[in-house]
Amino acid sequence: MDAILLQILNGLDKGSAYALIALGLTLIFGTLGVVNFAHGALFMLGAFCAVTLQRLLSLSYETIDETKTDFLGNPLKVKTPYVEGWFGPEVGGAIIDWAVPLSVIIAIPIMVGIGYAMERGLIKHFYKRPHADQILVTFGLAIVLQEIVKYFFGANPIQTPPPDALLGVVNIGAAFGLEIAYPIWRMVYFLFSVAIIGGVFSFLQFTTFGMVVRAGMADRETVGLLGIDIDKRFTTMFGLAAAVAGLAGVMYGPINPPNYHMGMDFLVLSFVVVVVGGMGSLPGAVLAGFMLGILESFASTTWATTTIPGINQIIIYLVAIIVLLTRPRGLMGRKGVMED
Amino acid sequence: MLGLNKKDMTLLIVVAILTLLAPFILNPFPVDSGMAQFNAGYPDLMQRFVIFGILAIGFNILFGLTGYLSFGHAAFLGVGSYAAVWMFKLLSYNVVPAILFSVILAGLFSVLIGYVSLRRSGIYFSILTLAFAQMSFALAYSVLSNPKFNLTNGETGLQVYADDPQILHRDGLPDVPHLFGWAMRDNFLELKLGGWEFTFNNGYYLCAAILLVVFYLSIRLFRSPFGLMLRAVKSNQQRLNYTGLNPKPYTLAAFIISGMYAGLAGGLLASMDPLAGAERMQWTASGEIVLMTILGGAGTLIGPVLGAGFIKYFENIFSKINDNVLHQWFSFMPDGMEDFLVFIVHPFVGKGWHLTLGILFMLVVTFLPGGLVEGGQRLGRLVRSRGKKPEDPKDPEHHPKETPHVAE
Amino acid sequence: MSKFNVTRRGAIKTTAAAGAGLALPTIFTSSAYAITNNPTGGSVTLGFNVPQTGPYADEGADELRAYELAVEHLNGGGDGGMLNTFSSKVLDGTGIMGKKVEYVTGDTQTKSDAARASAKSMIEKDGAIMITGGSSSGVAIAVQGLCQEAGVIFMAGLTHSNDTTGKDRKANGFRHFFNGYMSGAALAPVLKNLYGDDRKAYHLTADYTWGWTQQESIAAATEALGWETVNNVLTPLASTDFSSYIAPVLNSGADVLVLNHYGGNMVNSLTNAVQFGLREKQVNGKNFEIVVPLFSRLMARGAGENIKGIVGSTNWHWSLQDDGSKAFVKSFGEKYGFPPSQAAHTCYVQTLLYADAVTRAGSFAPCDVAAALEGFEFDGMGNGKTLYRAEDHQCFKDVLVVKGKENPQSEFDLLEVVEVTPAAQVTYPPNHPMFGGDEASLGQCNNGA
Amino acid sequence: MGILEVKGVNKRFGGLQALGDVNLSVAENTVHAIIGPNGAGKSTLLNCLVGKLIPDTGSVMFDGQSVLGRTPYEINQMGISRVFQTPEIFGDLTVFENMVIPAFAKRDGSFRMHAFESVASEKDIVAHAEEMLTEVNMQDKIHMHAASLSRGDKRRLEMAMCLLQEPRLLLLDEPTAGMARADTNNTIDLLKEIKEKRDITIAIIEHDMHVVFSLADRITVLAQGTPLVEDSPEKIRGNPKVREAYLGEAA
Repeated sequence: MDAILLQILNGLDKGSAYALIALGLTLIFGTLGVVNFAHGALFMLGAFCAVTLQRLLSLSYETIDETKTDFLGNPLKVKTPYVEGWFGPEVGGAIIDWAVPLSVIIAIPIMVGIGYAMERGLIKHFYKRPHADQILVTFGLAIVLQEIVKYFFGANPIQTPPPDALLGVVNIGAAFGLEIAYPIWRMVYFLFSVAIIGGVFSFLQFTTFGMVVRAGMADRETVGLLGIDIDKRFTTMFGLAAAVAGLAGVMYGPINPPNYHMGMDFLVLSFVVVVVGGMGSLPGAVLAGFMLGILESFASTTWATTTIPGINQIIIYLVAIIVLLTRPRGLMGRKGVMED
Repeated sequence: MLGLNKKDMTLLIVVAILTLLAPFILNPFPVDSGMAQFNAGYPDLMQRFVIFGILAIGFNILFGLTGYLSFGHAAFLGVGSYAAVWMFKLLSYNVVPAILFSVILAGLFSVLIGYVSLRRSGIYFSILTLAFAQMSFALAYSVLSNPKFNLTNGETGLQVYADDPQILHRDGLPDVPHLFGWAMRDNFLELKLGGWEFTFNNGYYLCAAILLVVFYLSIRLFRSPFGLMLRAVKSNQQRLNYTGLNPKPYTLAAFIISGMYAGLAGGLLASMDPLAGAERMQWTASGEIVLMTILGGAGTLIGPVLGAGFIKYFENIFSKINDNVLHQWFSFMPDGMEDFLVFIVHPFVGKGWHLTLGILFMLVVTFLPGGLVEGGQRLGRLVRSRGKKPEDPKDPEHHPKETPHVAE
Repeated sequence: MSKFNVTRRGAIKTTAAAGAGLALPTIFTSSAYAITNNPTGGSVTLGFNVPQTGPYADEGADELRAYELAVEHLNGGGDGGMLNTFSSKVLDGTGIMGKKVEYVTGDTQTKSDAARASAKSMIEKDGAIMITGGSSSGVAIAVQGLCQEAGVIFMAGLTHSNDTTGKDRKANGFRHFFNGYMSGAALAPVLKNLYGDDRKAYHLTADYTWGWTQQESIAAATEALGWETVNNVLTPLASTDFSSYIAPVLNSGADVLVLNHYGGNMVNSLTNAVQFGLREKQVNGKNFEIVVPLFSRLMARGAGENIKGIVGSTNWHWSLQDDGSKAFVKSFGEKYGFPPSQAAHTCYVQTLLYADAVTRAGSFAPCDVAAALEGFEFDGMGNGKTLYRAEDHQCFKDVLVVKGKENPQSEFDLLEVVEVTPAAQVTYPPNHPMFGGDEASLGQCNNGA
Repeated sequence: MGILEVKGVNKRFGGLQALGDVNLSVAENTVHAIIGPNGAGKSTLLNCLVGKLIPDTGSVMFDGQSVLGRTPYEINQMGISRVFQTPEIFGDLTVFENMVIPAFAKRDGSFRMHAFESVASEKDIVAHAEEMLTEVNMQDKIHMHAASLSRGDKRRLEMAMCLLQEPRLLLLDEPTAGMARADTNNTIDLLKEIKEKRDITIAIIEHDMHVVFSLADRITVLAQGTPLVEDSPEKIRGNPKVREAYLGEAA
């Protein structure tokens, strides 16, 4: 029982990353009709916002400690971060410690800016082009973005730890007499994702802006005829989608250390998620994200892998094939979307 | 001649001349000149140009004609390679059964995958093929390489071991892939002319001969009623349906043909170098095929071959330019200038070749949607509009055709 | 523009150039694959085949630094590094047998296909007479096979799988790096000392050849101590999140987790295991422990704090205090500003060993070089007395058991050496069942033509 | 007994009764128009005839054979061709290629793997296509890309593609929708000419009364998914029920 609940939690946690990326992909696809292969790269850029902030906060001045030596036998240069110099080790240390949550604040404007620049600078020239061209150009962009990150940060993963206060595990089953020890940060990530998903949905549901966008997703031409400048709002949607992917990335860092190719690792999976959910369906993307996360978790259990060897390797793709063959438009897809 | 019209015949002849003289054309620089870095006329790369050309020609039959974007074509390449190596292991190092079996097995796989995937179109089709290919990769990389049932030899790649049966192997035959005793990796001629060196490799000429055959077949197919129907599928499936034609068997046939081309390429790859690695089935490998085709010009006859050559050239030549080489290039400059130029160029070559490739893709897709072929056409038009008499196009890349795929 | 691409074809070039191009063409027909392994010009070209793109690019970059340093030292530049401490004294800083050492580089992309293509290009186009490098076993075995066919020497870089010098051993291939069996043999006694002989181990294993051989080795070595292997779960290579593999460990009754992962997999699985609080747990009345059999300092950096106190094994570490290691760390550190990794070390040593073998053999012919390396005993290269065993071309030397340092002094100071396991303890017979048994054979050495 | 017999066809979409008990008989060699206000179910009926939709109940017989459950291409092979409201042609292909495709479909059926002979070598097909293009006065546009044709020419091309197959029944879905007066008249003339030259049955769905009354031999008026009345044009013109339901609003 405990084990099953634990795997469900793991699934939800994995699923929340899938769902956030897929949500952004679907927003872009639903509003702009663009297949964005650079979306994984946005997730990666988000994670590297946190890395960058952490590096900036840790910028240090060097003092020479004559009593110690470095690996070459020279006097050791001791590094002290400027923030610790300015605010004292207590406050300064705390600021560095909270680098990841702090990055959320700087990541939002940065990611919206990147999204805006991408849409205005590149994507908008591709609205009328075939999907294959969109895939190719965004794929090229993804390569360029990840190579730039690699140039500056290297290929190895970079540790972005959570704040000390959020380290460790909490027994969330204690109230029910169950033993379900779960890492605090993973709980934070899940709740954060739910909040973001909720935020996006209520934004689309309750604001005029959201209504126009939803109408535009349903029928772009009609909304255009009403004299609403739908394109401008769609650009903003691109910024929003980029921010969602970026935030998913920022907060993901402490779960698994970011590296330059983490975007590509998630890209294929998120496309599968979007398609299983149904192209252009926001609830579908979220549902499929969580569903595939949970399925993947259960396929990883010893029970599953001994029953069907290698099932953990192929489960996602197997599910995608079955769903697409039995439900042609995915779980919640609309008719006529992306079928030509 | 050969059932081709004059224009196509010219194209075929040009391609034939280019492939047969490739050892000369690809080695334009003397070996000890600074530019020798850019020579591509060594057997391995020449073989790769041709083999990936075949792969791209096949992919183009599916994608260029019908518009169905398969993201799993590398799976057939992998299946073909495994099939060929298994033939080496079981029968002998003769490449004929290996290549035949790789084409047949890839054909069977494509019947299966195509039948299922073609029940959907658009991006759903792409994702289905991607899913199949990723499954094949995962199976080949780990599941099917377990010690109890080792079909693929996993990470290391399938290769021939001394204790393999090789029931048709006889003494006197080379212990490497061969065509009735003619070893693939041997060079039948090495020519040294002044500062130049040219290598004529057995394997390359086998691949080149096969390329010419399949290129010829693809021209015939492009000009045939079948090819026309495939283009009609891409253009308007609704109209095709209401014209009394069933798009399904046409697309399935195109899928199978292109799968068999990929299998052939896989078989040839294994025949040139008898090792089949699972990585050639990964989705990024499929992506590379797509990139080749679109970069060269999807739907055109020669485009995919150019695209394949372009990418392989990048992968093999650009990735080998290291800082040491850069310093030597710029060594004639004053020191500060030299360091500055090396600093500027450094991120784009050697380990940065992915970056350059990514930038190039974006530029080509943005400004030349028809790929390199369109670039050639524009160049041709530019030359003509300047009032010069248009030259008879020698190079198919600069072939000034109005539309790339008009069957006349 | 200077001449940088001089290869062993040099002689022909110079004569032909003298004939000013008008000379009659020289035509060679040959059934040979590789060009004669006898560089006749003033220089000799080595091929450095390392991952420059993909997840192991940083490791590849470090290998390349080591190679550049080795070439510099061989050509008499710099401070000479390990040339001064190496027990064999035939290398005198004039290149190899008086020929200047040049090199070409290639990108393996950590794919066996790409690695072979790049090695072939270095052999066919640039006339490299020795190929070295790599950061994974699949690539090493694939390239080793190629070099065997092409008739050039392959000096493996970082490859830890038993198979490289086990069932896939080749007469033209040589490995300095240690292997899975040695990790197990070195770790087991230390684990017994630290954690006792009554332990239940749970293995998470990367689902491909290297993972399996390492798991097999570690399980065998620890079971011999009395440990019990509770479970072995295979994880897909493409996994990025290991939470669903870690969670069942908690309820399995195991008190040790062995992570048979490398690279990104290792960083993530270790991070996840620590996240789930495994290290704070008490099971069967004992502290729960995590073991990472193959450590790499470069990767350990990615795991950050999580590495502290975790035990593993490594081929070499910069903090070693023997003369060879100190000389190498000094020249590497002064040139690049940070200490070398174990991958850099093994690559540097391999290059020197090759140059030394050529010089002692007095020939570039691979079979002569191989003969000079076989059974060669040397010292002063950082791992104490080392033997290049003739039967399987594996180096036998001391293995380091290391532990993540609790109070690192600098960003490089991540591991501390717990024990130096003597070579004798990690030696195994060449026909050991994990190494292909009696059937494994080097085959015939191939001289090319 | 007409060539097309529709009996008791019902079609519901959720709560909406799109077609309610439709009976229709199209006599051979006539022009039969189906008219009705927007939402009367004209398009739904048409889609049921060509296999795009399957009625919930009822039967659709063409020349004594049921078309229900058959795919559009099978129905086409039976001898029914359809012209769409917005011309559906192969935009990426040339006019000539557009014409050749139906010719192959007519000769070779729904699939044939003729991958090695060239299109140009199929002399009879080429001749057939060129002949038809001449009949519709498009021989000078033979090498143009279909997508670059004017709307009127696209319509003519589509019509020619259908006629080339010598269908026994030609279905026209608002062939003059969105056309200028002059173009409409041209289309009427073209259709008249077509009708004169061959034995063909035409069923036409149309909004434009001018077109209907110029061409039709018989007219069926649909309202709210049910046929209101079926009669000759003269009678329809004077029918008060029709005036009330349809013409009254239109006038």
